[in-house]
Amino acid sequence: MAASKIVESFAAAVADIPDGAVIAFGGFAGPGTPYNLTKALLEQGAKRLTCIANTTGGAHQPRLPDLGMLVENGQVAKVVCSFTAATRPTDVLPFTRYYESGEVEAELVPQGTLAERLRAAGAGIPAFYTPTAVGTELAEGRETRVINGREYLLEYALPCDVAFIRAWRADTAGNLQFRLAQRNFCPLMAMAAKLAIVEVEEDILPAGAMDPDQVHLSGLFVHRLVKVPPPPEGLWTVRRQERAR
Amino acid sequence: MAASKIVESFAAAVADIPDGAVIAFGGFAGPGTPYNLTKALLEQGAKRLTCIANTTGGAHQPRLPDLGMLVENGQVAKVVCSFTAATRPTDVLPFTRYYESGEVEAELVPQGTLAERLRAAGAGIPAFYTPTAVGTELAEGRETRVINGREYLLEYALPCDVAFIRAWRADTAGNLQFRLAQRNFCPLMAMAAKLAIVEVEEDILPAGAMDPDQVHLSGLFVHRLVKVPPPPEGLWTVRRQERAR
Amino acid sequence: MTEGMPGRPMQAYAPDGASQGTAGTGRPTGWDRQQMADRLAREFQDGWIVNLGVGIPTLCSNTDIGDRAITYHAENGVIGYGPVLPAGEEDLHLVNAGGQNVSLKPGAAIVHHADSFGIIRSGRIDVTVMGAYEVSAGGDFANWKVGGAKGGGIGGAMDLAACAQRVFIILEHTTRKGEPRLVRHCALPVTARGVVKLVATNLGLFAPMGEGFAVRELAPGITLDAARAATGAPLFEGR
Amino acid sequence: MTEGMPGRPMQAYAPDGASQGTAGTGRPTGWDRQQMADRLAREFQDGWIVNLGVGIPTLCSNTDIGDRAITYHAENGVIGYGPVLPAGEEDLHLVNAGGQNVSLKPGAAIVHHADSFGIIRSGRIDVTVMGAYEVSAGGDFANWKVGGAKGGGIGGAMDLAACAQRVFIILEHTTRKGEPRLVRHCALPVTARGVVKLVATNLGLFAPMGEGFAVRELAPGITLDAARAATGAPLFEGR
Repeated sequence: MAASKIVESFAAAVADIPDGAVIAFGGFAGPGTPYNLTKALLEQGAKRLTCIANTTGGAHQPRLPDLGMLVENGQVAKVVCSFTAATRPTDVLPFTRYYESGEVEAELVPQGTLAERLRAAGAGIPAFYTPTAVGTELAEGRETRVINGREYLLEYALPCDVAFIRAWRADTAGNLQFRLAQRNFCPLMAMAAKLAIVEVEEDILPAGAMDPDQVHLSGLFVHRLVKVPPPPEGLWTVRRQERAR
Repeated sequence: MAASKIVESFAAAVADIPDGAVIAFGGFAGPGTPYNLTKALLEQGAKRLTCIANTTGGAHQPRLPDLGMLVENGQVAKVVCSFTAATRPTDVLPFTRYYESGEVEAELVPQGTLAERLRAAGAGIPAFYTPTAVGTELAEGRETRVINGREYLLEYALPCDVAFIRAWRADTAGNLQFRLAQRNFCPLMAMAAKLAIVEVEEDILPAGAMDPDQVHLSGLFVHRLVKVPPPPEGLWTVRRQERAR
Repeated sequence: MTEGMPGRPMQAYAPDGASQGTAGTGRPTGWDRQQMADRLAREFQDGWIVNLGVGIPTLCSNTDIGDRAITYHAENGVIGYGPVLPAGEEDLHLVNAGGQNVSLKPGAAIVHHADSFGIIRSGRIDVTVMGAYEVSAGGDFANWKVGGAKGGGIGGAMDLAACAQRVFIILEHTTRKGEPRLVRHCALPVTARGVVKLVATNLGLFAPMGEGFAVRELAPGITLDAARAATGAPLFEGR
Repeated sequence: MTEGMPGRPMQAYAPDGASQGTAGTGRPTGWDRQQMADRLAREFQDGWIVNLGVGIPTLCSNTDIGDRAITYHAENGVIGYGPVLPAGEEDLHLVNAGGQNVSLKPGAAIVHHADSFGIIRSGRIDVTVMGAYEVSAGGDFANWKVGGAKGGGIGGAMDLAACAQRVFIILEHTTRKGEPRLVRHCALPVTARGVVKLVATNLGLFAPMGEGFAVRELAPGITLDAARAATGAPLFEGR
């Protein structure tokens, strides 16, 4: 029998993440964000991390554990994201100061390119061409190629050691379902990672309880599952009544 | 109001396909194969077609309308597929003779590369690198690139004018669900096509009846829906009782 | 006008819900935020797939455009969303590109981020509506990086700008200091070049024409001379 | 041995279900098709993702390997399938790579073809088991094109061969004419180079070692000399 994918605590799920790991954080504006795993990593203390995420967090109050807190905690060497600063002047990212001062490195990537680089890593595609960012500062000095009369930029796959993601439902085989906008980067990051750790909102189902046609991410990509406990221990617990369509 | 996507007959759904069109045919060993649309195209008679499919068909009896019949009917100039001959000597593909004699051109593509080239076309990626076929006859004289110490082959997107696919369920917005192994190439071909035509097994549902989380292909990619009628008019009708899991 | 934050040249990105008008100065300031969004939304054609960016553009989905069937696409993979839901009625799992809790229309579907940007890159978005700092007469625009900053905020803007069939921009006509945002050439790093088809500002509706902007419409009370005085490139009358 | 078709050098791809044995010649012919599949299946480790190709390899999923948890992956996107179902009990929507109507095990999931080959290319398949025409001592193998043919049948073989963690091959030790299939260098166009880890034939289990093949096991009644006589490259004793 293969070992169970269920892990009893967030602390146990992140305990072996080493210094220098490359970690992808799922989520887009709330849904899919692995708040509980991020909190456990803040407590675990791994350093010199490279963190991949759409944003670095911290723009909104009340603030939940985010990548910016890992930066403030001195755990991060580099961030790969599509925002090192907010687009709205009313939003100020805690991360921006660290980047502007040179304390933390950043690689700024257009959001679609970020998603596609993760997808490429998960699909065994080492590099691809994209029209995005051609003619901009981001393309300066980089390799481009004209294909059928249009100029494209060469982009490389973005593999990661670990993915932290959040899902709605899981079964013991690791199959996942995401609910609505929760899907976002989550399946792509799991596919790009050697180790995918998932915080799960609902009780974990026995294998066979999920319709194979309705699995959003095969358990083949998923290594550890942790059920989000009720509040106050569990963060951003979405109550059932809020889910009624 | 946008025009309805429901078309009353297969003949009407394929009537405007011009000579010289590039058409992708979904399906893998039965499920997802657009038998009814293929039959309509045989009757419609468009010529000089380029046909994209995993196989050219005709290996099994009883034979249903397939790409090989379009070849035999003189409608095909070129085929892009992963089999121009069968791997089992007991299976003889009708197409093989036409290819060997030079009557029809063929581009032989490894199956994963075929899927990825279609996916790339649908995702606006003009070209990508893949490890598949490096060091083989298929890579002779072609562009390769070493990335992180491994050699990869450059492959281009494979866009098409039309996709013929088969789905299990659809709603009036064109959202599709495939059942089990029916999914295969179908969503990728629709995404790669300017015009995606779908034969649908079940009665077409009103928009809103399908859970947005359980849509396998967004209606954004789907242009025409034709319900497969009961036999004998409808081909390969899968009875409900055969679907019980 | 909204109160701009000192040193932040981006009133176009001010928080949603603020309203403008004549600003109590007696001098006409033209369209308010919703009116700018309404004017662009009226250009949406039946059957279009429309992507709305953060800020004023999200107000386009409030506009009544009759029985035209518009599919709103959000970069996070939500296809077919509707109006923002009031507090207490929202579904926390469902957000648009701006993080607002929206509703879904019948026929909606969810995809992941790679498929969502596949839709964008493959040219299936008929129009994307975005905010910006600057738009040039040549159709370039800048909205990801302010002057002198080391980094910026790109989000999905570069993918959308490079690949959507049309880019529409909504912005205040000038900065808080009165400097023009419609210019001959962008001074800030561009998001994409030559892609902007229409620009709605508080002063009217304009189209980049290469050497200058065509005036498609002026907001009530705004004269051509007033618009010219506030613009950093020639304005041409008529269409 | 199975009856080969004249001019078709591919007994390894003969229809499923045929059985071998001593072939009524009195001379021991070693393992039959199921025994060859069984021998390789015994190498599958707990937790492996296993891809089975068309023909004899599909028989591996019939092998009882105790409580080891094996996930069978089919190139058409079926993850976690089980045995072939008898006529009348099959689900016509569910086929494996060989077009057989299989069952699903608890925990199964379906993906489309691009994701299925993403799984393959990203190295997540622990082993792929395929048929072949030839295997070389250097671990090359040929299974997509016969001599003199203009085209061939690749299917998923090149993707699997290039990207799976291990390639296992099942084939008859010789052609119907008695020519060796285990050779120093492949004469046919290769599917991939240097990837084969284990080869099961009717005569035994062999591992490509560069200059020749290591004999891991001989089928009952097969002597080393007999195996050597049927092999086109040196055979080394022991592991």
